[in-house]
Amino acid sequence: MIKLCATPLDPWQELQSHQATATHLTGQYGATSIFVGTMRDFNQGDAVKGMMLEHYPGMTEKVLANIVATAERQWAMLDCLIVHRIGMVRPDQPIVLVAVWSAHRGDAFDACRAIMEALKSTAPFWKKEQLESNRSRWVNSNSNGYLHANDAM
Amino acid sequence: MIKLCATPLDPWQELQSHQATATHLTGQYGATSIFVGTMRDFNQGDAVKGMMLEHYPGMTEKVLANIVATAERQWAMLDCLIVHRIGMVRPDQPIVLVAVWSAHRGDAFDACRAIMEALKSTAPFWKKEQLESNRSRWVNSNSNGYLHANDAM
Amino acid sequence: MSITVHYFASLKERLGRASDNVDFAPDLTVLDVWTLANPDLPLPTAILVAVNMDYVTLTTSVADADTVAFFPPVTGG
Amino acid sequence: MSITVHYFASLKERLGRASDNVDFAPDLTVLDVWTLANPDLPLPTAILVAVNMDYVTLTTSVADADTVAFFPPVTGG
Repeated sequence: MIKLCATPLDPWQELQSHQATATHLTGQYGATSIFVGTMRDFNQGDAVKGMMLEHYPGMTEKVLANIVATAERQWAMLDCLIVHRIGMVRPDQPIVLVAVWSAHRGDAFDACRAIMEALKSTAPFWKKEQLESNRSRWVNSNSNGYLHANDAM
Repeated sequence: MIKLCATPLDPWQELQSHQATATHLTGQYGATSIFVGTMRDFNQGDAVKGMMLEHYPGMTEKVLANIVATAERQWAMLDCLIVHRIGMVRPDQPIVLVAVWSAHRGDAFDACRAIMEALKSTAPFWKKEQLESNRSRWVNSNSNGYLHANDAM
Repeated sequence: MSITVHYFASLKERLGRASDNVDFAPDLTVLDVWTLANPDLPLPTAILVAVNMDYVTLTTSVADADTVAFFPPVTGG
Repeated sequence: MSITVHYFASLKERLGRASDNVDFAPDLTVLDVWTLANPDLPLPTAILVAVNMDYVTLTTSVADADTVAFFPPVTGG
């Protein structure tokens, strides 16, 4: 299931209600891998007080559906949930939730991460940061999610 | 935080309450990677109706704390939560929750998976399955979590 | 008929408009569509292009009534 | 003083008991502890060993009052 939401996203509530209605999962799934991306209150050395998330209606849903279909061809997935915020997001508010259910953990871990990376690099969303200084700026590009904070940049 | 619990584990409730009290995370974390392991109602071709989880009190907590400390030396983690069931578990009940909070997603993804694999291979828990046939049997060993359902075994 | 052109995010702000219409002609590529809609502005670098909501390259041909979109690198998630 | 020995899971069931006490002597290895506690049973294959809740090998020496544990491969998570 793919959802865009213009109001604050509660990932735990989304997961709880999705699983409650996903009766095809009953007894079948042994592994759930979940990623939640959350807005921080700083970026590139500046205090950030908000972020406007623009998207391309229609193409966003199409790209996300293709990402899930591609992952389903590669891994043994039982279910997938993607929820992404649009509109104005505040620090500590979740931006994105990706969850994958599978029988075994190898598939869930790999599929969740691959979906998240594909989303970051191809789903048509754009962030405009509202700084504490009242300046605003577009985020230039997403980084590679296989790098770590400790890696030399 | 590391918890063993003898009663049903609600991962969404655990995540919600852990995050509500983790004030050191406020504004700092951009990524949460979560794994939930859940009991299935079949294993190795047999219907399973319950599973008794035995553990080595004291050593379990010590091993889990070492696993987290080792991961913290390798990745930029802001927080980690591990909750593991003990006692009698029924199909569709969660067995384990691992969650890692970090600034960026590369660290959260890698640390969560590494912690989960280390837990599966070294934390002193043992599962005894209660089959629908009323026979019971010990689970022999855990598989490699980097393999997939589609891989040749 | 014609080609509908959409712009998003920083590109939309830079152009000062969200969309254009361009008359269809045979053998029109995506890059031609940009040039017809923005005769005085070369296509900025690092711009992504979609036709009918699928990613394409600048040399992709467009058909009558297609929707073309130009936008900067995506930054969701 | 003495060495406390714990058994877990299928090994505990097989032995029919959860623990033993073995008299301490100098130069005792973990494998010696097993043999003193189970003189008629060779150590089964694939058994893991801990001393004072840390994993060790069979040749690790034990000190007086140590706690030694023998158990099958772990299957948590």
